[in-house]
Amino acid sequence: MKYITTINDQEFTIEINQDNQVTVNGQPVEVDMHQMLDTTMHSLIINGQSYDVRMKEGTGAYVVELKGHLFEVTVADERTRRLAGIKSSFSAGGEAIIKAPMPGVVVEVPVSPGQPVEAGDVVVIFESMKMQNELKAPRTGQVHAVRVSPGDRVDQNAILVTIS
Amino acid sequence: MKYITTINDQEFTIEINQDNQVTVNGQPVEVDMHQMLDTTMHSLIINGQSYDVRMKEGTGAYVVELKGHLFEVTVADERTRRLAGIKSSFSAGGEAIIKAPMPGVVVEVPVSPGQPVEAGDVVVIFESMKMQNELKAPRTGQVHAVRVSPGDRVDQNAILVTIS
Amino acid sequence: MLKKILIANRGEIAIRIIRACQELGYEAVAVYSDADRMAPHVRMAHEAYRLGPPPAVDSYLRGDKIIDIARQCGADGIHPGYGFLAENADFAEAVEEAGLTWIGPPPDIIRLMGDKLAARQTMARAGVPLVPGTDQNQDLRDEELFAVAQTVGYPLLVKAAGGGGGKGIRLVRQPEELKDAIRVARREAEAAFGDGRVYLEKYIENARHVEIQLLGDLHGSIIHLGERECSIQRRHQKLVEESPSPAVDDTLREQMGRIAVTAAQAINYASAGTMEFILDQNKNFYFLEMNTRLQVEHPVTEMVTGIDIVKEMLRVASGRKLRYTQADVQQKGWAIECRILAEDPANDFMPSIGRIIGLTTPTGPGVRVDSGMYFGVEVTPYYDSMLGKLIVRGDSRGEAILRMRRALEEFRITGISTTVPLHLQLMNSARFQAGQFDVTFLERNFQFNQTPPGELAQVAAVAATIVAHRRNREAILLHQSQPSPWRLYGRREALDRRLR
Amino acid sequence: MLKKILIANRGEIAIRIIRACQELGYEAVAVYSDADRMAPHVRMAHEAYRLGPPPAVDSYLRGDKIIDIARQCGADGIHPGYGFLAENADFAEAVEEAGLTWIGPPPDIIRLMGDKLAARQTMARAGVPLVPGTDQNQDLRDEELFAVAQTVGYPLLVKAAGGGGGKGIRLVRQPEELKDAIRVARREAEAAFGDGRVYLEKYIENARHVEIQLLGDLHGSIIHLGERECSIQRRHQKLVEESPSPAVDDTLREQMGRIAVTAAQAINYASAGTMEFILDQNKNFYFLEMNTRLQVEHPVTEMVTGIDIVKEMLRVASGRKLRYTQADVQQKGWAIECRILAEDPANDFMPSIGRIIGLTTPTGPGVRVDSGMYFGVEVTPYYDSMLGKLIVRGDSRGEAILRMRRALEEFRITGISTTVPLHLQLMNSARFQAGQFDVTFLERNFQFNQTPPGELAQVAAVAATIVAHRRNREAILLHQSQPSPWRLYGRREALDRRLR
Repeated sequence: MKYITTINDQEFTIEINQDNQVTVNGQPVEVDMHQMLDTTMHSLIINGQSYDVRMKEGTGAYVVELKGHLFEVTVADERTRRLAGIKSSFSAGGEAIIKAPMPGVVVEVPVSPGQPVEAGDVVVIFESMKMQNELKAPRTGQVHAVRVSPGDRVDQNAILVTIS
Repeated sequence: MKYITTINDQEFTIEINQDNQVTVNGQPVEVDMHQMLDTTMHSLIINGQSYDVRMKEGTGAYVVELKGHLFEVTVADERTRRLAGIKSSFSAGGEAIIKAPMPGVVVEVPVSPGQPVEAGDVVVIFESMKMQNELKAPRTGQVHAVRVSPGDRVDQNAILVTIS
Repeated sequence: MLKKILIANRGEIAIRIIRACQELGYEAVAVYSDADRMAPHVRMAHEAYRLGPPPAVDSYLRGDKIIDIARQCGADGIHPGYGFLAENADFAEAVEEAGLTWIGPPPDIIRLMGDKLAARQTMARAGVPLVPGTDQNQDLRDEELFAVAQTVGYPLLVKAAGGGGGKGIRLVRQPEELKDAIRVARREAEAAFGDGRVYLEKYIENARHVEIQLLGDLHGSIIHLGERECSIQRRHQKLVEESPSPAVDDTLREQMGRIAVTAAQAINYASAGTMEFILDQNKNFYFLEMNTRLQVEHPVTEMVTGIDIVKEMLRVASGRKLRYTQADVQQKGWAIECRILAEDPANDFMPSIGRIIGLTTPTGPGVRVDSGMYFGVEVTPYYDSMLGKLIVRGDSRGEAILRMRRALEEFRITGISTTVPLHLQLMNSARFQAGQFDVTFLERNFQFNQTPPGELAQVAAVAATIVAHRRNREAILLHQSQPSPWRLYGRREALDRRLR
Repeated sequence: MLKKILIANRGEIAIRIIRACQELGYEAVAVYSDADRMAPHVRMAHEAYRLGPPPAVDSYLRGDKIIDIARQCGADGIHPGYGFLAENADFAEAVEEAGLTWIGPPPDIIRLMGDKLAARQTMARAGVPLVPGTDQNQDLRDEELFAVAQTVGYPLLVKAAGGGGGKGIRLVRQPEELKDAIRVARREAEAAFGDGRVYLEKYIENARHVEIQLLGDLHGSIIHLGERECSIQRRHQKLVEESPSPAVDDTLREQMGRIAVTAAQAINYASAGTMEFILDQNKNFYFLEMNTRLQVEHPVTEMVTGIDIVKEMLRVASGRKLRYTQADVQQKGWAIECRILAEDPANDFMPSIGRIIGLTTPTGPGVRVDSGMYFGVEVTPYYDSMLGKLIVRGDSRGEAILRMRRALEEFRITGISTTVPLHLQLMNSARFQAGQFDVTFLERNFQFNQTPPGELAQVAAVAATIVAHRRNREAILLHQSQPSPWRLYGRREALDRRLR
């Protein structure tokens, strides 16, 4: 089976044949990989080099942790690849949304609806893990909506302020 | 629900009511127990005392590991107990069987079929984990069968020698 | 004599104290919030009692409830650890009023040193050199601070008077930044200590943060255990500490130690405590603040002096004399500590939350881990982000750095982001290795490299492809019912062999 | 200069050596049998190569294959650890002939000391006191041994000439037991060393086993690192070791150390090695054997001297001089090691096999774990039963014992039986605490108590009943499909809360 595997903009052509021999971009490599009991950890020996690899399935991709580095890897077999069209992608325009980066407490909201803001202006002061973080406007615009008040306890990804 | 719980010959009457209040032999105890991620380990706080309890289901009983001690615990609810008759038990007579206590290699079999043996006589010398263990006749009798030869690699519980 | 100690804390420091209790034959009592029901401090203690819901104000800050529990379970002493109630003089007083032993310095010293302005005045009187700054021990209004700033000169620091630990500090380089900095510092100070008072201090460029560990008993003996180097910081929070300091020689150590001991004697200090100093490039040192409690970084001192600070705290609290004189204290070798935080070094140290689904902890020669982590723990946003500490000792600073690098490579934490990769790169940086750094080093002169080495990408690609390939095969070969993780694992293992 | 080291071993000692390599900046190469594919030594090394099927003769004893791998992967040195090929002089020679560095003493010394009869003669010439026994360096027939036995006197020991480590030893109290003992000893010696030669030694009653750690370089320097007390044994296998020994004072230490160093100099010893002695009640000591390799119990010496024995072995093997003189060596504090074996102390130390399904390893101040265990490992009958070692250091012997007890309580290994409960009871025994024991203590004077404290039975009963109760409820509430262990866990957690 032939796979096209992509990390960022780097493509690897990886072939695994019937006898489980592996080639990478045409070069044969000696590979021995086993899963550990915790099921996300794998021991990989590739051409004699030993690695512990942790793997998690993300949305349409594998997140691979290797020596403290994270890689987002997409794997497509040739057939899937041919069938797949060009990905539709969101247009970047429209509203800018300031979300809670994690669960926490809103300390202060120094803006109100209708107020003009510049990129970098503090729109929410947010506390989590005993640290205060200033959340800033990602671009210049006008505050569209303020969804929270000081003292509110919010979940991760809760929408706090929108800028139009 | 009322349970009769037995450890060796000690019986405990344990009642768990609708609101999950627990009494042991009529005495109320405060109990809080949670399972850990590895599913065999539980954290138990009983009347303020904190214990790590590991639990495994054996044949008809729970094997409980607590502070390095092992307990075999059988739990019966009242109904089951009433229905259950007297356990049938094997008669202790007949053949004595010498089994491999674990996988290993047979080093020597100093007895042969038909040979009379006394309790304590060495019938098999068995090696495992680099140690030689002498397996002895549990009682006086006659060697009935020798199932292995020196050099044989055997599995745990493999029958090595029988004595009639 | 103490027999049963309640530990009014959580995480690694609660575990540290439980270990000391067990090694002294005392019983240890844990308290916990609902978020910590399965935490190791609860499971390692002899007894454990619930405080309340996860937020600290509802649990670990409930001094009233903690004292009630201590009385009901028959504890005779309370150790506060650090943070939470450790520097709360009212709580310490309430503990003593309840007839329990407070394992820390006398409450009036906590109160005195907790007010950073009062502490400055007291230390000045005891002959300790101060950083130039606000001298009045009172709540200055913004306008008064603007006036003082002109005498102090720029750059300067706006600091919270109500408490320490890096909270409510702002650096001001230009007069026009002062107003905003005071506002932000007051806000943070109000939130952290319920006290919006701030004061000003001259900012000393290229300075190091060096502190002296003190230990005193109730019979008037006070000794110091040498210094700790704590200049590797971000956001005024320590990240790496070591003992000794590469910037301190025997003469300076003796001088700093003597001044710290004299000042501690002047206020009748007892128990463990730390005097923090700013050390400038010309080896002048200035009092920063005094921490009237056990500190996060105490293990580096333990590793080089061989003195168990927590056990000594417990001993002296029950009235026993210090087992050591100043002459007994010797620094041997070199120790380094890395704080393992649930923060993402690749993303401006943004806190990271989630479940730890994989954990391998380093050990072996010269390695110590003080940690509250466990397999399956859910890291929540309720408490501070420190998960644990990795401490190593070597014969020399070089050996300690190499050992730390080895131990960091063994540390495998998955499920959340941690500072482990940052520490690894730090240990490999030439300036850290040379000992040439000050408190600004980490934020100004150190670049965290986020691009992984190229050859690793191919390894990651191969690993993911094999998993995808096996997944395809499994879909064909495996049945649907999955009776237990163990059986599933066995089956996967067998399949791995078949598919190899 | 060495750059890449192949470690011809497995388990905790392979990991110990990998750690030393990493701390010196060397690359480490692991080799493995099929039983060890997932073992930590394979996963921690930079490179790993398969040797063969699980049995040692097909894998870790395949010297030819190991040398081939070393050459092919470009390793420049081989460290044998202990056991397997560590004292195989032919292998050491083959390594050197292949142009690789042997990390151990010269092969001819291994050969000389491996023959226990030749070793006795050599040591006698170097002025080391011997236990009275067989003097001829030749293969005595049974009849000749019977004759010698009459001169030696009873009780006596029948010992294997071909190797040490407690294998092939039999105690004989009465002349009529001699014949059988010789037969059994020959058989065990033949199996263990391929050499059925045995010799006789007077058995010294109430003796301790005390050994001296030696360290030498290739430039003629040899030092000793003090003694280790190894009298806690069963079946002539050490179970607990400590340094210093409660039976050795400064004078005796100096005397034993000097004799050991002189003898080692006489044979031009280099690398790490150990001279084992029998110490009688009157402080007379007698040469037992010399181990020409790193020893299992080396960490207790490292913990009190601060010297990393494995790193020194690697350094001196590459031709560097010892970094220490005798005057640098100081024992500071007290260290104890407990060997964690897969054996059941409640069942005559019967080896225990199975999968480790739960593992919590102790850490914190003064604790070191050298271990090959990991979550999910299958303990097989192929190799020896030692899973790892727990080592602690304290300021005093008392502190070390209390710390060991604390650490043992933190050690949780489930799925197999281990010696942890035995060690706990041993640390609590008055005679161990008093330091009053000899080599017969564990087997003769120590009773392993198998009856758990009564109050624990009720706790076990409650725990099992709650699980049974919840199981009943779950059967009603839970659906059948179980998509992943994680989701299952989450569901159980939620259910726990509901059922509480």
